[in-house]
Amino acid sequence: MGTVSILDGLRRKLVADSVASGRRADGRALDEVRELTVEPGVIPKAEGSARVRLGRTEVVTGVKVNPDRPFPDTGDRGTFICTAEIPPLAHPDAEAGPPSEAVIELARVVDRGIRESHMLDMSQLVIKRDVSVIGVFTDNAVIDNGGNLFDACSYASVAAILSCKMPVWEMGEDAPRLVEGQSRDPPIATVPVSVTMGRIGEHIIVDPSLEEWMCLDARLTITTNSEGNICALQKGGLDGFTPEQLNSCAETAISVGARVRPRLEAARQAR
Amino acid sequence: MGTVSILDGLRRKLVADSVASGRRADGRALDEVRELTVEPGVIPKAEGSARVRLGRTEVVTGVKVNPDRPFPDTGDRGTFICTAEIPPLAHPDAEAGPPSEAVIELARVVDRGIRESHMLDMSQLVIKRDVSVIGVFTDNAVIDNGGNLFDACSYASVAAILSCKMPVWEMGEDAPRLVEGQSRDPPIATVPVSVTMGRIGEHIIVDPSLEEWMCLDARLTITTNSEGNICALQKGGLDGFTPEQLNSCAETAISVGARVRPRLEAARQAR
Amino acid sequence: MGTVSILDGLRRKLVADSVASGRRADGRALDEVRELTVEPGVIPKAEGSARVRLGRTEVVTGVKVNPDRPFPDTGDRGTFICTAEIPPLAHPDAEAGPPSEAVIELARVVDRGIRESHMLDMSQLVIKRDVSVIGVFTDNAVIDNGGNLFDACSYASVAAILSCKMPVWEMGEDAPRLVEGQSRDPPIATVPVSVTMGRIGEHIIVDPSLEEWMCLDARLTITTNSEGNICALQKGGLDGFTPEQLNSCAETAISVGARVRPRLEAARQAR
Amino acid sequence: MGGRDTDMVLLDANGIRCDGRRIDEPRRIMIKAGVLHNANGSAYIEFGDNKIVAGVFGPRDVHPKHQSNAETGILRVRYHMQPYSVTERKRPAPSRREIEISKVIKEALLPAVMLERFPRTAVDVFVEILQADGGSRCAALDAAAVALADAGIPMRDMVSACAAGKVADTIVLDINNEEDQAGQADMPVAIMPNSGKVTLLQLDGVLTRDEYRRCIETGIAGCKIVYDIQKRALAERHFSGAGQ
Amino acid sequence: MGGRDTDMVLLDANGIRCDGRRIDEPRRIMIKAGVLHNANGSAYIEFGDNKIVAGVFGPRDVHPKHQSNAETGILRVRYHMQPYSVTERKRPAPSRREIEISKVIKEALLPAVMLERFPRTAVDVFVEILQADGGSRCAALDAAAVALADAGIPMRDMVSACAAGKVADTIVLDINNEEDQAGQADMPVAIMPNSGKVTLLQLDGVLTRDEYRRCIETGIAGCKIVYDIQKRALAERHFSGAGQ
Amino acid sequence: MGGRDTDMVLLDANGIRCDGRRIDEPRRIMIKAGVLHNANGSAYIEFGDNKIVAGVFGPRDVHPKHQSNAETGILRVRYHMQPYSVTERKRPAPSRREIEISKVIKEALLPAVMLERFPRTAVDVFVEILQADGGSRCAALDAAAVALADAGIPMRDMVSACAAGKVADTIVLDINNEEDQAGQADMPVAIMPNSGKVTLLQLDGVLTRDEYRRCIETGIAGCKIVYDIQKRALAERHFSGAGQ
Repeated sequence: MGTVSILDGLRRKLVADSVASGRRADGRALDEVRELTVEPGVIPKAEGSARVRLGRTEVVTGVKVNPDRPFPDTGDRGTFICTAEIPPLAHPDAEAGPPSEAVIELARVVDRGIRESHMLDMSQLVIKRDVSVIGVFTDNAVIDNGGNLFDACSYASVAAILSCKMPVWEMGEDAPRLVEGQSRDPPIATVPVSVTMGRIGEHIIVDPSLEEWMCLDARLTITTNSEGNICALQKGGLDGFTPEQLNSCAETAISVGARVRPRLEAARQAR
Repeated sequence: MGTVSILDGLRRKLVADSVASGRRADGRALDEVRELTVEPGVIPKAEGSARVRLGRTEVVTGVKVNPDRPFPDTGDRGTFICTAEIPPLAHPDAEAGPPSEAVIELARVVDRGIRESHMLDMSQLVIKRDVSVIGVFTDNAVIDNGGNLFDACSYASVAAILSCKMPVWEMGEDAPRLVEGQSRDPPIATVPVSVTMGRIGEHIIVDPSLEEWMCLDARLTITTNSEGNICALQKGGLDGFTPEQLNSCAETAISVGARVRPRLEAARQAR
Repeated sequence: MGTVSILDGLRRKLVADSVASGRRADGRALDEVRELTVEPGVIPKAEGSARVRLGRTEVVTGVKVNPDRPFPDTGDRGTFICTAEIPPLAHPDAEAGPPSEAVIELARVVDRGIRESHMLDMSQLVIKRDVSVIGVFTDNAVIDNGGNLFDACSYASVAAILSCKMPVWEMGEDAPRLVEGQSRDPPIATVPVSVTMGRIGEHIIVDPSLEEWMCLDARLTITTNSEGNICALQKGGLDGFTPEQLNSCAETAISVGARVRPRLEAARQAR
Repeated sequence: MGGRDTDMVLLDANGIRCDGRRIDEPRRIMIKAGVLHNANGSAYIEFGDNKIVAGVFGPRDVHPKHQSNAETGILRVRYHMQPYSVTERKRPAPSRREIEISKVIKEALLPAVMLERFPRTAVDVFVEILQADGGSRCAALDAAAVALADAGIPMRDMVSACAAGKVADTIVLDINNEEDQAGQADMPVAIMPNSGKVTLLQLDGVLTRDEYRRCIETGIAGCKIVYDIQKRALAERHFSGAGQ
Repeated sequence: MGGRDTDMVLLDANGIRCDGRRIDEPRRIMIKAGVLHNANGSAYIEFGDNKIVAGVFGPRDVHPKHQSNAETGILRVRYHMQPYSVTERKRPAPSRREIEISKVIKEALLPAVMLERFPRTAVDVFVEILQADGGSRCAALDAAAVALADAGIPMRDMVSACAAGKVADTIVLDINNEEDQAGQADMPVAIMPNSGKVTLLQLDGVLTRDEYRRCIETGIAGCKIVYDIQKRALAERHFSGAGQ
Repeated sequence: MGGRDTDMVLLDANGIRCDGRRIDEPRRIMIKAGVLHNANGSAYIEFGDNKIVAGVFGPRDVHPKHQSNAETGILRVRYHMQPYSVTERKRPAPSRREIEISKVIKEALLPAVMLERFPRTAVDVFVEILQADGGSRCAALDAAAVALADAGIPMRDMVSACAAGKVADTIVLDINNEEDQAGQADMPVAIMPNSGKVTLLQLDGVLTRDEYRRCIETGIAGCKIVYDIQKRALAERHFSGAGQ
């Protein structure tokens, strides 16, 4: 315990010093995202999929599209569910079993960024109103945890949805029937981009690495849509932000988001 | 452990002495119920509700009324489910998580007292025979555990049911349809009252406090209906009762029940 | 820990020595099955049942037969589910709670032996194609664990299925309706027999006792059908088998299986 | 709120019940002690159509440790139904009903078991219902008590259980499944036969003050019949040449 | 992907909302401290139609031990809804939504609680939602902070929460259930009122860069209103003769 | 009792299978070692349409402690399918099938791993199925064995797996998903290639005595093909200049 704490304190000091110098341990500027690669279509058995590498973080995400029952009060819209998992091969501290509160938060923040941006026009995912709609399941698996899973999972989810080849169903007598040989593009209305920032002392860094993540005073995830508007927020961590910091984070999220968005949009080409 | 045991023994002796003297630690006679307050209608979003304080015990109970599927062999009756929870704010020893065997017993004893008394005429809770019936869910939350949860939850459940404003449904094409702007009284046939007694040595006390509860040799819950008949029993605890004690407990339950019943019946006025 | 290990080592040596001598601790030859008794029909409330004693191992198995929904892609066949449980009275090391991986393997191996042999002609268990079929649930309870649960549960399952008196249903308006007073024989196509063998050093023993089970280097369960063909395999344990050993095990399973099969087939007479 | 209004004749003019019994007559009861090899003690009971096996382990170490008590041993009871034991297949996971019954059986046995002799240990009683009929909790308790004695656990008394009930406005002993479905009240009773104390008492159904008293008396009389059968089973196991 | 397109008049020509409030006016808020006997500290809040009780235990030993921290105390928070608290009966097991809200409430309280004074211990905050309305996480957080103070846990600041939102293209304070269903954005905000730091911030819905700034300002103004009510509740409990 | 009666031509007159392979030809196999940063060892395999990643941790401390063994290390294996890995989305919780496969993979690896060198510790093997096709347990085992070697865990032999089966009355190597659905038997086989011992053997389907023998021989021949690819993957990772 003592030893861990000393190492811990040492790491905090080193990370804080390098952040204060304006150049991070891995050489990045404070508002610089790690190397990002997006490979759509890696799971052909899924309707959509993507492998995303963000620095040392790796996520493989699949999208399954199936007929589903609508919720009672929204029979004119499809359904959307987004999950996340950190299987134990992703990190020595990851554990099998029911998801921790951190994993539940991860899944819900990624879900909210996509849902609240209205990325998918759910009104176009209806087979028969009030009876049968199209359900979109987006499952994120973190294969390697190198920090900032919020953005990595969000990018993988968005790219996987963009890459979707959607089957076509028509209503049969009792149940929806697949129309063989047809497919359509997903009804994309906007492309949300999540940008997670951390505060270390008075400095804000973008896309924290795993080492930095362990030293954050507080973090903030801001998701922006294609219009540059803000569509989801999640503050976390041990401490808070001043209102001025929150305003400056919004600026950063909008500009970084605009740089990342084309990288995700390229996933359309995998359809 | 040793310390706890010494305190434990000391408490047992003090409780037993005061019971033997005919006057309990809180000044009550052996067959005296603690101060009881019943506030019906505290949860307007529920069809029925009540907050009950019985000494230092506090329970908040809500009743939800919804269309339900009948059980296969009782398509001519509504359904009734009664649950209980001791959330961790109720006592330092209460724990979140799946219900303990004690909580399961609590819920089942409260359920049985209401069910076996035939308090609700379930044959009047049918929307369409064999297809759709009315389900009555009674959920008890113990907010503060001051002992004798059996009676406190039973009183709160009975008062919440009595306070119910029941919506009216009619059978639509496929599913029951709410008739807007209408409501009805619940079909009350009798008002069951639970009376829990504890044995300490040769003495029987009514409505044990938390401190007394921890010193009981055995306990017995007797539920009586408006006619003064006995409709449910539950013996518990480490030891037994003689047949004579059982007979005398029945006398006590009938007379105490008759004193408590009007306090619960007043909940009808909250409809 | 130390003591256990010394005893453990001692037991291994004794078991290995007696196996090497060709005569086991309980006097059996290497390829000899323990005393086997099969009592079909012990649970009259179940459609089929059997108590099997195999040495000191005792299993009670019941078969329930009920209308079921078919799987989406196999609407022309009935369903079959086989479970196993080792309740805590079976052995001091057995624990209540969710099944361990060993119990899950046990259930799946017994299931596979019956399913893959095509013992039941599932195409004859259809009430209305794609709508309603007959489901056969086979539940094994190990009452006393004396080793080699694979074979004991398999024998009890097979005997219980053979003993079945199957109710008859016809399709009603919405749901299948029981035809009172009628019953039929189960559609038996073959009688699978499981034979479990263990390797201790270079020797192969049949039907290991509990003591032997704890000393096995590896085990192999081979299920054969009435034609003497092989229809299921499961290798387990800490070590492997040479291809020659696998061939010799197949010979043994076929000949031992042929000896056991009539014992199970007698269960037909309990219908 | 139950389903109790059929036309079956539950009690005829001669006081004979639907299964041919008199009002004070229990169903057929058969108990055998010492039926399992691994348990320290065990018993098998057939009580009407109930078929139940009970096994006892202990006194033994407690896991997890924090459940143990430095002053006394603890008793743990599991009442569990096999999926095939009832008409509609039961899911294997323990139901709330099974958990409650486990608790009342435990509290019915507790006064009889001299746990104070075995501090820090546990005595475990496991009951498996192979076939269930009316009165399964009483039958399970009867088997459990015999299994405890068979295991040599020191006991200050036996525990014997039998239900009474109300059928066609009459108090009767040991109601069966049909009577339970169609009847008016079911009251399981357990006693320690030597001390006379009642250690289990429950009731479903409505009784007058007087019927309550007579129901308890009837149940106690049934418990005494069971007690003799329990003693015989233990004697056959431990003191007869024909023991297994 | 939500359901936000009804015809209700959410804001009339005079700037009055569907429940009669002005755009910068919160719902009725009532807080009472010290409402439970067993908890070390407690509070009850009514915030609009929200009815919520919070109880605090600790600092106390941590079980299981491996969760404890030799350098500091830990804070554990459970936000839990009663089945009857919402229109459709909620299943009792904690939902993923409740688990996430428990976590954000914990992280909103953490900077205010001086846990470093109690190494190896836990402070437990338990919140029960008896009736839920829009803004229940803010109301729960307000009650939790008062309960912590009521328990005498040393705090370096209060924590006060209130949502802002966007309704009919206007930034308003404290949106209610109808506004949340039909409105355009909901932003829960919590601050430490003395330091001014924002310790909880979430958003559902779409805001421009400028609306985002104004929404945060509006939420902070609401938090300050709440803060006064929190202080009054603590004063009534601890410094008034009429204390319970 | 499975669904095995379609009209697809599984084997044509020239001995060519539905996917163009000869009867003794495995699907395309690609293995890459050392693909993860956090695991001590790892491997990625594509085996036909299977896409699987395996990671190894350890030897490391065992939690909970009582699982550890003072005489030897223990091996723990988790085989887990991603929800999107199969045609119908799979629920994330481990199924009984996944638990059984985890166990047979563990027992197939055990004889090869020198756990006796690391008493009281655990070696953990985690396998994620990203896309599943026929033969996923063999492919998973092949990746797991490479990941163990990549982690530097001492091994007395490699473990190599490949299925054989019966299709159109013919014994063939490495049956694919279509052949499995429509075929007659599927027999996964794993060997330790140097000792020749078979450490995994299962069978679904019916074989004569002679087909059984030939099926094992065919499977073993496939394992040897796999073994060469495993060795190449490890060499590329550890002994080539182009290593990652």
